[in-house]
Amino acid sequence: MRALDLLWLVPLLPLAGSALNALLGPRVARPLTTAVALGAPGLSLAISLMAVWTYATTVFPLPFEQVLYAWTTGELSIDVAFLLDPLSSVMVVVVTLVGFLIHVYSVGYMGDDSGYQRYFSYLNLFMGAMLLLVLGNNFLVMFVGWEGVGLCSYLLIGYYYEEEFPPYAGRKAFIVNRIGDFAFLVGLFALVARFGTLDYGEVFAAVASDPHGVEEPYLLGLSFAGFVTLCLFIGAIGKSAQLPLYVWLPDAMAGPTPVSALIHAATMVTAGVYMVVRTNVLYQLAPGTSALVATVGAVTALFAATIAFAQTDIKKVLAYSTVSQLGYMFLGAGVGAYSAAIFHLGTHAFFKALLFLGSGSVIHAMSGEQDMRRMGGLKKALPVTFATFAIATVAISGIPPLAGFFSKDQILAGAWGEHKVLWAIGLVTAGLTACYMFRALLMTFYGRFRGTDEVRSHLHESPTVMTLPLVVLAVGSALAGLIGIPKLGTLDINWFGHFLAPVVAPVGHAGEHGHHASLGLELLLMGVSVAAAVGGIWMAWRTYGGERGLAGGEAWAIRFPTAHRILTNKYYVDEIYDATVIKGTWSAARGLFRFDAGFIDGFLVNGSRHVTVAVSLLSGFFDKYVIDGVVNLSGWVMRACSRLFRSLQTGLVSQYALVVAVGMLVLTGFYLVVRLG
Amino acid sequence: MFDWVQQIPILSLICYVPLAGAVLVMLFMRQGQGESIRKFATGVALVDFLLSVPLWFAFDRDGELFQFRESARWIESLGIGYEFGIDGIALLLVLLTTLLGVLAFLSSWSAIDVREKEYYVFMLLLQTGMLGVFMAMDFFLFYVFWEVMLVPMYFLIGIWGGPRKLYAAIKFFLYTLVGSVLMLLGILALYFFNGPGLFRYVGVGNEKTFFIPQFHDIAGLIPPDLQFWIFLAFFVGFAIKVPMFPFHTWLPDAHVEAPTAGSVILAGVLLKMGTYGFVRFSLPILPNATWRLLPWMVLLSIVGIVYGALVAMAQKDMKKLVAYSSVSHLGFVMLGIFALNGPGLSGGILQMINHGLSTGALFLLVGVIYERRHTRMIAEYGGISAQMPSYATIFLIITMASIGLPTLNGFVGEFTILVGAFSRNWLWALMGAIGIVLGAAYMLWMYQRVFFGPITNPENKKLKDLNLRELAYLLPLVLLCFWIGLYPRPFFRILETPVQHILQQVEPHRPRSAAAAPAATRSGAESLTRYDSATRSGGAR
Amino acid sequence: MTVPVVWYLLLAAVLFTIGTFGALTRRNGIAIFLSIELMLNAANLAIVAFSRIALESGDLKSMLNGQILVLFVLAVAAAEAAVGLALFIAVYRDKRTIDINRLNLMRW
Amino acid sequence: MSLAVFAVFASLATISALVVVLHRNPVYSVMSLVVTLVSVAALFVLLGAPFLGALQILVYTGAILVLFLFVIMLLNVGREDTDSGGGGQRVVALIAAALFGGLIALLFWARYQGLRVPTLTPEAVALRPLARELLSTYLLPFEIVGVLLLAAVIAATVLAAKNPPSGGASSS
Repeated sequence: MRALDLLWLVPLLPLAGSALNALLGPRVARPLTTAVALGAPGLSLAISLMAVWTYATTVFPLPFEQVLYAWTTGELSIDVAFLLDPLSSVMVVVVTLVGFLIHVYSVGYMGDDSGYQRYFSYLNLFMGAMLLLVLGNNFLVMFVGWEGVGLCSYLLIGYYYEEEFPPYAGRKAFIVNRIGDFAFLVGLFALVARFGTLDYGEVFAAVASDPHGVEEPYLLGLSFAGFVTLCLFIGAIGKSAQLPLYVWLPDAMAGPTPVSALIHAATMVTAGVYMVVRTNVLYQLAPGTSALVATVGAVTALFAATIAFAQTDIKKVLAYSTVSQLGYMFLGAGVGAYSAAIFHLGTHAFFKALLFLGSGSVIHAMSGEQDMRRMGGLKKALPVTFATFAIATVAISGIPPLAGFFSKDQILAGAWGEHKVLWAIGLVTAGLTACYMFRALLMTFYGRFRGTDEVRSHLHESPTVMTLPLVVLAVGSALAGLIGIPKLGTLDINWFGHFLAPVVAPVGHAGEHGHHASLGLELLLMGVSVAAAVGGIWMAWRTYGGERGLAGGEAWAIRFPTAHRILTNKYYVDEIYDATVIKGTWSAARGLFRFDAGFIDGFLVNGSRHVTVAVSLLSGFFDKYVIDGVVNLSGWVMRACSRLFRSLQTGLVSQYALVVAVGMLVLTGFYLVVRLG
Repeated sequence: MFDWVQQIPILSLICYVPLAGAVLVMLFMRQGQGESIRKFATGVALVDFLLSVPLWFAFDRDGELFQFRESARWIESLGIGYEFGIDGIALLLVLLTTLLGVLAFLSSWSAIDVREKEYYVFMLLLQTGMLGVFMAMDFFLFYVFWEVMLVPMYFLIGIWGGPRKLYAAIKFFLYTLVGSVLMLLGILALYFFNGPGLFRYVGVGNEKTFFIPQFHDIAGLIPPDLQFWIFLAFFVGFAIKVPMFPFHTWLPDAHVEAPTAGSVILAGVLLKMGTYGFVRFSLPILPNATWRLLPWMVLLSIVGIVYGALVAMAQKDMKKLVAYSSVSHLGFVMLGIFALNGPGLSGGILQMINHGLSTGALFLLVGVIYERRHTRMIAEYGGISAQMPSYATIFLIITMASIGLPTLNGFVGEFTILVGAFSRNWLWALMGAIGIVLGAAYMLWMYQRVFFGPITNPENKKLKDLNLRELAYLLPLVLLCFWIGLYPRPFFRILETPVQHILQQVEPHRPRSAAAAPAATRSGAESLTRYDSATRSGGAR
Repeated sequence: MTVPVVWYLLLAAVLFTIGTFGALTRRNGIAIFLSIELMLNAANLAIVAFSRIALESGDLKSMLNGQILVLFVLAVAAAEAAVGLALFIAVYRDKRTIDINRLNLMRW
Repeated sequence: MSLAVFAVFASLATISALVVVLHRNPVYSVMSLVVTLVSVAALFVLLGAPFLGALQILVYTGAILVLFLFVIMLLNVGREDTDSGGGGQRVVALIAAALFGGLIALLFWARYQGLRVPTLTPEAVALRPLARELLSTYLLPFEIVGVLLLAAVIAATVLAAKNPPSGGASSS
């Protein structure tokens, strides 16, 4: 039996593990829970590695499809099926590997929590959903995973449900995501309406066979490709926390830290990037949307990077950094550097997960404290954490030869080819990233300890079960970049790019875009970006390095008070949403309810009563009958009828009887007239 | 294995077992024997459900439209016959009715403590009435069951309801009565048109009959303006039952005041009679008027979706919130039905079942804490997740089913409905999909306020988690939600023949101008029609 | 000198009219019942008269049919009286009145 | 001779019927209804249905009206205070009833005026054919009426019992 044939087990095992843990409940012993919780993703990691190995070592690999069963029947025929191609191979390895490590880490991190089993049940569920997302062979399975990870995100952000804020943050995440999903769905409808299928292979084949067909005007002045990609991209904006739907991600840090690492840094939030790259056939034919993707990505990258400067919560810094890096990936996808975007996705998964887990280790040691202003000098107390965190920081800053450098550089190279402004924004962001990341590193690990003595006495390095994943991830952060060294002149060892090439092959006339910079320019761009990073690090050192502590930062705040206030308040975006969208929806809801109770029910239905009362007051004489008799809709009819009829509904049996008698009379009279007359 | 089902009058059996049970309870049980009455009545419902299960297996998916036919002479002078038979649509609804019946009975064990005997008698009568509506193939018989069902429901609300029960009961009764009287007029108009004719319309001249397939056959002969008026008469009757905006205001009152089981049946089955009426009568018999009034129907559906969701958001009472969410969900059903294509219709019909399952479950769930705390105000709760973990889990699953999370049933319905709607007119799908976002907002907001956060009310510290009986009536619904969500194919399969039948009735009367989606540009419209033709031929697959 | 049959019929009509009037105007439930009995009796009278006519135009059997019908009406009237009066007793126990104008729970 | 008998009983029936519906005191109403029913019974005899006449007296006056009397005494309901529905109701009722009666009378008159029937032969009045018919052709309805009476007895007992064994439907 080939490992590929076990592909369906990859998403299914974590789902089963989740169900098993949920059913076993908190009654069973912890080790059993742990065994299930680690066993399921562990097995699925093993299977996926074997499957991907089998796949990647095949000489001419064709995408491997595995149909589980038919989901629907008849006109809308959709299968539940999985697909292993280069793109999903990359994703599945990243997800299972990082996911498994974070599961291991969680065993230590969540060891004392009373909801241990619930936590792992959710986390396994997330793994399953995420794997469905990346392994599905059609848009529907992707959407199932897409919503599934949203649900897990909701559950895990709100994990500490006994507090006020986490459930709120969870709901916010879910609903903001739903806005994106709404557009995603509309995109799917458009695809079904045109092609009658959601299967990637069939859809892309249909598009590729008739590239001009999808470029003709379709709806809202957009071409078909433009419309669909726009819809899908709005979905990606929601899931991947881009402007303007990024607001949920910083709040999502209310969840446990490993969750932030897994879901809100390494995997789920990158689903949007995956989706854009997956549908690159359509994006290539929709230059407008692609430009939008690049612009949104670039602006988000810069925007979030600036906010990260003013954050003092270590997790918030990382959260905004994630938003910013996701913007980077979209920038790459938007300029057509699809494999670079996926490459950055992979490397980012390593170093950002590492950063989050490191911060979790710090928070663990600091007895739950997350404010960097109360940290400092933790280097000695937490040597392993410090070392790994530092590697990740260097990696994200884009210092060669660590992972971040290669992936970021490929994106920047792509941006250079597309538009110089995008490249400039990317470059500035790269500098800012290095700066604020080193700010965090310095504030946390260097200088003097600024917390209470109480906390100081408890400082300790985390247990092995937590540091081990840190080390593995650090190795990954350091070396992962080497599989995708960009093509330099004739030296072409970009194994990653070649692997992905079949998926991101140019379609139709879009193929002409291929721009390959000369070796000199390539080296120059690399140099500039490294320089920007070094500059950023130098700025951070100047401000926070050595024994300066917080003073450096405060000095900046005093020099630019307005900028500081705006950044601290994150450009007031949350406030603006509150005042417009949320307030608006709310007043609509309340208003409509009032309309419902007041107008439809009150005025139209019960109002008939009031109308009749008013009329009866006018006519005076019929007061008694009207008030007694006519309350609701019947009153309406009655008012139109004669005086006799109005008094029908008095509840007086004898009057009813009278009506019967009169009716009898009329019938008899009618009969007489007919028979005798 | 299930051949024996074809040999016996299974439908009559299913329909009248509850009636027989009611008579037995009435004759042989005394008021004081609450325990044995409720066990017996639940047993009757269970037997009924078990009897109906073989239908699912014995039904021939590729066979006749109507199966398990039973035919007997009744009032021959008026052309009224005793005609029973079910197609795929009715089959699903019959199964839903018998299943929800058992669960509703189970849930009543502890909820009802006064006048138990009458309660169970009425509940059993209600079962018979509802089953009859879905099985009847004779218009007159249909109308009889339609009215029969009203009476027990009226009493269930009026006697075992909440504080404003009388108001709610009378409102419910009058509303539905107005609707059914108009519906009767519509039926009679069809009856006379099939016979000698009425007013200035010269009839077809057939023998007098109330046999429903007969009317399907003459659909093309009915003059358009007559169709228009009959459609309006039917519309009022069915729209009140659905309920469509703006005929919905009886629903929140009835739901809030009704006892739990009453709400379950009301939401789960009674509302479906309206939508069932549309797919069984309005569409196939009056195709011309259907096309003519299509934009208005869709407009009302979409308004219902958005309006119901927004109003639900403003509710403080859990039951009222669920009631308004029903308005929104039924709007989806109507949108799907009036998309008038394969995915829309089958999605709409499936969504009827889905709504029955998930909203039924929601009412059962609200009933569970109502029994413990005697309040349904959201503000009274908060943080009860810690006290009632299994309850919170099941509630979460049902909430997710209701807001259309994939792998659960609600998604399947909404997705196919919107696919259908998009093929007809992309703007419809866009507007309808707004309901999905709003649905998540109000349901999750309620969930958060009830289950999350610190426990503020000390009363909630004493709450007990679900007991075995409660699990027993909730778990089947959860499992079904998953089944439909994960593997809806059998359901779509069984709906294929009836949906094709409706489309065959409707399609030939489609006006040329409505063929293209109005707002789509040329190529878009072309592609949509292209898919439409694929749709029609796709039925043969 | 035999009585013309139509006179019986006319008398039946008169009695029925009186009964109807009573049923419509009385408030006492029992009095209404009495009026209804009166109406039933008027109807009986008419039926017997018709059966007499039937004898002349048909056979003995037609006449007997009419009489048997009256017999059944008598039985039904008895049953009705029993149940109706029992209802009034039950209602009276609850409301302390059988004035039908005060029994207006069904009033809208 | 029969004309005279008819005249006497017809007027008696009419007058007592008027008393039945007009008298405020229900006891008087019942008593005059007795008179009406006896008069009608006499008319039955005159019409050649002596068995029905006898039955009328036995069942109606003997059983049903006594039941009425019992109930009236039991409930001790007195005179009515006012007329129901005011004068308007009364007038409309009178007009309706009179019109109705008049219409029926008109119908009868138009159809059967002048129809005279000869004196009855003994075999037409005989009881045996009636009994045979009742217990052969009408056996099933006859039995059903019996069951109906039984049901009425049970229903009456249940309804009127102080603490109904099968629930308080009647005593909410």
